[in-house]
Amino acid sequence: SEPKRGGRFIMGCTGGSTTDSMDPGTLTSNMNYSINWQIRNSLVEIDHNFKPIPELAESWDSSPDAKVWRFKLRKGVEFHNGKTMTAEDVIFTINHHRGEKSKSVVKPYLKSVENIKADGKYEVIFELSGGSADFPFILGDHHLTICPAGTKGREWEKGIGTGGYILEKWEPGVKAFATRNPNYWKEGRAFFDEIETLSIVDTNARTNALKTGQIHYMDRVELKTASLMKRMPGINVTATTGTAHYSIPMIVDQTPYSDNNVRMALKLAVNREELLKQVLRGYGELGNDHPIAPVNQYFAKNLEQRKYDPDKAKFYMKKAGMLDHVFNLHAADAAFAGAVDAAILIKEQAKKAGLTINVVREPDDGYWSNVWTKKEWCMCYWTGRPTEDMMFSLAYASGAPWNDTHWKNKRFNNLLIDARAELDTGKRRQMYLEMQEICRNDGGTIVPMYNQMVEASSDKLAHGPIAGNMPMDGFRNTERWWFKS
Amino acid sequence: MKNVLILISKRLGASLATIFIISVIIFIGVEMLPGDVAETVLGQSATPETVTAFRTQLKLDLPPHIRYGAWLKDFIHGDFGKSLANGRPVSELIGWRFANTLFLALTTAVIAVPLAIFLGMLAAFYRNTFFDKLISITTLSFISFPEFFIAYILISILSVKLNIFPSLAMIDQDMGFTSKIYAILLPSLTLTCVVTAHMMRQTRAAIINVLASAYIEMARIKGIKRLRIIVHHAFPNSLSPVINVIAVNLAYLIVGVVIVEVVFVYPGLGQLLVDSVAKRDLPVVQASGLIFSIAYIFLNLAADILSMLSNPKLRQSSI
Amino acid sequence: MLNLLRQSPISARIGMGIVILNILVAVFAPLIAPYGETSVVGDVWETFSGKFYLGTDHIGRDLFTRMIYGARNTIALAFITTMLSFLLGSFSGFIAAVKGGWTDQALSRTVDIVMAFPTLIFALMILSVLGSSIPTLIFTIAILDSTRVYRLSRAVAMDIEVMEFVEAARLRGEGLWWIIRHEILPNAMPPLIAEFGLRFCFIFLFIACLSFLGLGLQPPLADWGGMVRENAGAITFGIFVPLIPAGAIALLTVGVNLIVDWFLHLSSGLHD
Amino acid sequence: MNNLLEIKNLYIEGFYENQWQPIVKDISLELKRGEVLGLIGESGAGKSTIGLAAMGYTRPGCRLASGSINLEGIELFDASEEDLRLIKSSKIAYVAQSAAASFNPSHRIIKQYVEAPVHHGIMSCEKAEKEAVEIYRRLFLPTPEKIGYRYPHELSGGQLQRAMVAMAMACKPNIIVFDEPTTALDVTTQIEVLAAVKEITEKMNKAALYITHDLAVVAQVAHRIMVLRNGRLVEEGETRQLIKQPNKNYTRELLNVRSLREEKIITDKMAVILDIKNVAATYTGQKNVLENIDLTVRKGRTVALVGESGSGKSTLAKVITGLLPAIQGSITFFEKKLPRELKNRKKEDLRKMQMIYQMPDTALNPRQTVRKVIGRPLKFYFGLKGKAAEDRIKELLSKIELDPDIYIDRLTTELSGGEKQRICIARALAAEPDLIICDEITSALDQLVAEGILNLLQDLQNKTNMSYLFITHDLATVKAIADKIVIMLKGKIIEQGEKKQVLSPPHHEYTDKLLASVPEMDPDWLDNLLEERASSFI
Ligand SMILES: Nc1ncnc2c1ncn2[C@@H]1O[C@H](COP(=O)(O)OP(=O)(O)OP(=O)(O)O)[C@@H](O)[C@H]1O
Ligand SMILES: Nc1ncnc2c1ncn2[C@@H]1O[C@H](COP(=O)(O)OP(=O)(O)OP(=O)(O)O)[C@@H](O)[C@H]1O
Ligand SMILES: [Mg+2]
Ligand SMILES: [Mg+2]
Repeated sequence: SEPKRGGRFIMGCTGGSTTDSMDPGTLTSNMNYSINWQIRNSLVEIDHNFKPIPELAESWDSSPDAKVWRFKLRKGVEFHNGKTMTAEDVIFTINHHRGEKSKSVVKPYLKSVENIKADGKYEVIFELSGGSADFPFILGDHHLTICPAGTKGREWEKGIGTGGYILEKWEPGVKAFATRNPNYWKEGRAFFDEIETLSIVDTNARTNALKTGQIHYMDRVELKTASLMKRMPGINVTATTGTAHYSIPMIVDQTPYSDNNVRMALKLAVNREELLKQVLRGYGELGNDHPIAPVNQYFAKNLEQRKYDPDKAKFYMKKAGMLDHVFNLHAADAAFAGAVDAAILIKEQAKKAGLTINVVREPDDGYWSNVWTKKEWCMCYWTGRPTEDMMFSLAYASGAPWNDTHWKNKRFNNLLIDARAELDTGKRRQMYLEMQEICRNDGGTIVPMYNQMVEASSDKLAHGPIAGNMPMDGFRNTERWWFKS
Repeated sequence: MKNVLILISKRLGASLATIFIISVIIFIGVEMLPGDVAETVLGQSATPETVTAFRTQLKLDLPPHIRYGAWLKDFIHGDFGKSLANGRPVSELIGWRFANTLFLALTTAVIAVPLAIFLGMLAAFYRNTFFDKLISITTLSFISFPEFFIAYILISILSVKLNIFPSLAMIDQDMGFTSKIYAILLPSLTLTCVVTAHMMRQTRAAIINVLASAYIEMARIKGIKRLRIIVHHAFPNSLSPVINVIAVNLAYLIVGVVIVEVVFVYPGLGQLLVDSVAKRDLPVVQASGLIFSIAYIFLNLAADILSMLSNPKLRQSSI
Repeated sequence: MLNLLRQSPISARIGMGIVILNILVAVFAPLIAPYGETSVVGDVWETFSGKFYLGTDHIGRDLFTRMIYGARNTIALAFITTMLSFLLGSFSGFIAAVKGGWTDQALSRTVDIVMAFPTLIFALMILSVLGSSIPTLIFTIAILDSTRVYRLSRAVAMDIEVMEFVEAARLRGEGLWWIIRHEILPNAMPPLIAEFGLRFCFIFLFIACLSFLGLGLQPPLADWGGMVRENAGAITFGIFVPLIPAGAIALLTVGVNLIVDWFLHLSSGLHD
Repeated sequence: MNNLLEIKNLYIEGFYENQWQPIVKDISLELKRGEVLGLIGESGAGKSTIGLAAMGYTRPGCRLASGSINLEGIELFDASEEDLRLIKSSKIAYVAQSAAASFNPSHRIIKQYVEAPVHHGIMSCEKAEKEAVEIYRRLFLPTPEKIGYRYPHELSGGQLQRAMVAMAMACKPNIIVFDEPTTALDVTTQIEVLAAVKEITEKMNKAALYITHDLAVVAQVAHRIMVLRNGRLVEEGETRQLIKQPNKNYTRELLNVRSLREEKIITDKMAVILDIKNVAATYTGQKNVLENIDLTVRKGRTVALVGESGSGKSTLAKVITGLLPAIQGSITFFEKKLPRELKNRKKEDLRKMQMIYQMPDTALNPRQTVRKVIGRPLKFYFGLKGKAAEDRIKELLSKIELDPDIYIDRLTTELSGGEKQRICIARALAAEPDLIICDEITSALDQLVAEGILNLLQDLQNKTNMSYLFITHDLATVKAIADKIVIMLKGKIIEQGEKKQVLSPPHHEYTDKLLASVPEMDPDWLDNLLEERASSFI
């Protein structure tokens, strides 16, 4: 149907916490990402086809080695407080995330930015330490929204941005209330009059609220009730495959994981179909031991799907002389919902290959700081990244801070650097395909499956194609969706 | 009366000491938790660099006793400090949430306490009859259901099926009193189911306990009606245990309703405390933990004083 | 004893019936259960049938089987926890009452402090730090709960302690331990047993609540509270699977309380 | 009809051991206006049950089985529940044994007084309160206008008992049932209550049932006496007649209880085993409960410690045993100074000094068997086990005149009061002590049973040359058993000496009052005493 203005859109979201702040650098949950893009814009928007399109930046280009990037800013865009957005604000924003003292979550992404400077009021130049063909994708990250220069301390809470909605009220961990920005610069976007974003942590509470019509939209439908919800009149359930995936990293500089035979055996000992059915209830796709998702641009479609093969697993294990080894698999549901179940299933599956796995339950709390990257084999979750480069550099490049397997592969690393600066798509594709294969056959991580983002909404809402880069229509449903009449 | 005053002041002193010790314990406890606010706020995205930056900014690199000292000093001056996670003043974070918690507790108490006492008296009056057994079994069942379950049942009937009440108890400051009450009726009802049973059983037990006394037999021998015996002779003498159980339940209504807050998405203090423990947001944990302890201690003190006042032997000791 | 049972009122007999049934089920779980505790045998939320007497749960495990193992896990956990809490609570309570003075003060103040801190939140804190393995679960809940037992047993022991037979034992020169074992404990038994029933129920529910918050017994072990939580989402869709474990929790609690009621009635000495 | 109350062939049953068993058997009695009928008998004889049945009331667990109860022309067996309720207070009222327990602690005395008349619609609240003051005055309660506005705990035992009598009068019933109204009181306060009873029955011309187990007391107030035993009538007769010439043995035994014991001839001074010098003690640290106590106990002798309730007798026992460390003074036992605190004393010293308590119910652990109670000191002090211990236990049981085979494996709860007290004695004897402190060991017992206990103690003393420190407030007992008497008042010893010397004038003023208050088996004793007192006022 035709987009239409009006209405109060109420969302129930997970992840809200009383300790939340509105500083884009410390945002961590669905609720806050959504609010962030209600009230602010980025330089670049990622559309539903995974393409960077202009947002506050009108256009951009780069030097041939992809080391220097010039962004032309849109003119005449006003912040909610009436101030006009200029290069100064962009530089302030980027530096807020990049500075020495920054506590921003995206600090590592911007590590390659060596310098950033204005060229006049409406142009910004980024100088990178190495070539990066996907640099615009980075600027499309959901943390990198442009804020007025000089924002500090409690001013963040006011949520001043250039976005389609103006933050009227915000109570951390409870709700946010925003009204439409009458001066919004974008055409054909932001259709609602008012938006209420509620933090509803409990899944059943969210489901009930949707059923009673107290909210119009909820994220993270409980997979076990998703099929029941589908049958409810007046409710639409959407399942989108994105880049998010589960992984089971093995630290490869520790025995016995240093032996690729062992890694191979473990990869073969996992019954992905069963995991998909049991843990995700079919809301997902099979993984192939690399982090690139089917929606990614250069996904290796033709790479052979890894299958459950206990005999072969046993063969590799024998080869490694490790048949008697007891593997400790560390797990907590903090990794992802059902991680412990998944670990137990894996233990049973591996038993058929003659492998002994001992599932070690870890506390949820502190899982990311005490278990992940510390314990030799554990359950893990990645939201994924819109580009191959971002994903690989983040967690697979040797020496990357989040390289949770300590995996080092020379060929892989060289390819990564080359592909980054390669502007020819055909060549890039070849490189990325090879990297996926290397990762699959040598890498330290088992990627058993991609999980879909399952969300539910009232059928009063209408929308275009749903983006899979992030949940909640790329966290932009408030801007892209509208009420049917 | 003098006795009561001495006792109150003694208990107050002890309470203050308890509160102080609790604050130390909370501090040490949170300090001992693995990880800190920097790591937990940053989650999976915590790299050593960002964590260090975060820490320095929050002065987490100072030794614990110095931080505790600073906190205590500020606390005594009425400054609860700022949340480490989002920099908001703790008093602001806690203020309206505590008010919400009290609001829910009071609304529930207003329904539950008279109901429980009434039912308790009735059950004592009709003790060992079918009616008594009926109330007994009903209330027992209510005690026996986990509270989240009561909540879900109430929601699925009253809210999803019949659509009488909202399933979310989201309230905010600008709401009118009646709409606030309407919004929290369902959580109140849930809590009423949970606490009434306990109080009612204790009331019944206390009254029945007293019914064995000689003065109750005397009242019967004087030809007093049974109902009057219960209300006029037995109940005043069973006040002390009843007051105590009411205090325990009120304390529960204030400090123990995390689950109801979660299910109904009610912005109360319990949720805040749980969140801040998870995030290691020490000043918030400290302050809300203390408020809970103070509420508990205060209610117990109040119960002691009230049950003393209800007992003429203690009340009149100055004459 | 048998005589006492014969005189028991019908309500207490029902209670005993329920409790005994539960215990039998718990003890003989592997013999009764048609399927394995964790094995997935059917589709999600199937209704009752000859194959699945109570239908299946949210991932297609046989609910009847889960209920049986749930009885075993939950009851055993709650029972061990209650036992531990009583051992801790009652003996420290007795010691406080009998020794008095500084011992009493120190113990009582410690208990005050622990009690002043909200139990659920305390448990959440400890369990989230140490992880909710079964031993930590048992210890945490037992320690928290023992404060309440301490209070009761101290009060009861205080009442007994002023009795002249205790004084007689002291005058004889008996030691603390003997007095507790032989003079106090036997007489404190009735109220303690009644309290045991109640506390057992509370702990039972408390574990259920912890399971609800994700800190109870960890999957795939079956426990009734966790089963309610796992399946809770179904109830708003008109699937009454979670009612079954919740009903079982309620039934057992009611059963225990019926016995406790009778016990209290017996010890109150009111015979009408 | 002449009789206010007429009971014929009354049977009452109680439910125990799973069946209904008769507890009152074939009792008939009549009561005329102005007449007082005394019911007497040992504990459990069914006195209270009969008294309550006269009002159509039975305790829970009891029921009226057969017979007839006719109250002022109304047959209570046929009356409806509502009628029965209305009869209470208005036609017949009850005065319970323990006023302290029978007043509701939460309400003022006068409120409880007016409750029945207002509730029964007999008079308005104001009028009832006015009348209450009048009756308080007649019963010699101090400040009658104000006393009603106090709470029960603010009155002394004797005052409470009189307030209870007043309350019974509130609806002006024709009959009052007095159920042991003086049993819990001191001899000195007993007089006040007895006077009140006389005032009501004689001057106000009411009929009364007076229930007691003390023949001397009932002799003062009753016109006729019925002696009961095990729910049956033993004999009935005019008071004077019955006292002069009892027909039945049982009655005779009751009468004989207070006979004075033969004087022991004191040949030579025995060695002093316990010597207390200048002892003081306090519970709170502020006020001294005991001051300047000097006392000696000699081998083979009985020292009686007498005084009213609260005078510090039990406290002294505690100080001697070390339960309450003295704050001053010395306690010498067998020429050795004892440490003040119990925990510093030697096991041997503890063994030599044993204690027996007033309430055999609380002095014995209800969860232990006789074997364990007596066996423990044997094991503890002498290490006796197995056969040796068993033999010794049996020997001790025989000593206290209980059949070992029957009693050895009984739980202490399965014993009667007298039997329990004997077990307590056996427990003390098991330690083979030299001194036994007896704290009111007979006051909770029936007279006949008490008599037995005293005789037993006497025999044991004769055989083993044991010493007793005998605490009591009952002068009759003192007269019967003591060699030496110590009289205490408010924490001090006001008089002490050989029995003869203390009992013969001149006395200390308080001793005088004490002695004068002990009822004698003479129906005119109370009248004479009251007259004497009245005249001494003028
Ligand atoms: N509620 C009851 N149920 C069963 N038996 C009872 C009950 N009350 C009393 N009895 C029994 O009835 C008998 C008479 O009791 P009652 O109280 O009349 O004795 P009493 O002569 O007043 O004794 P006391 O001097 O101890 O008051 C006793 O054997 C007692 O055990
Ligand atoms: N545990 C205690 N704490 C404080 N005061 C006490 C305590 N026990 C007794 N008293 C007080 O000490 C005084 C003497 O009491 P004690 O028990 O020695 O009297 P008694 O002569 O044995 O009286 P009775 O004949 O009633 O047994 C009383 O005023 C009493 O109130
Ligand atoms: Mg009696
Ligand atoms: Mg005494």
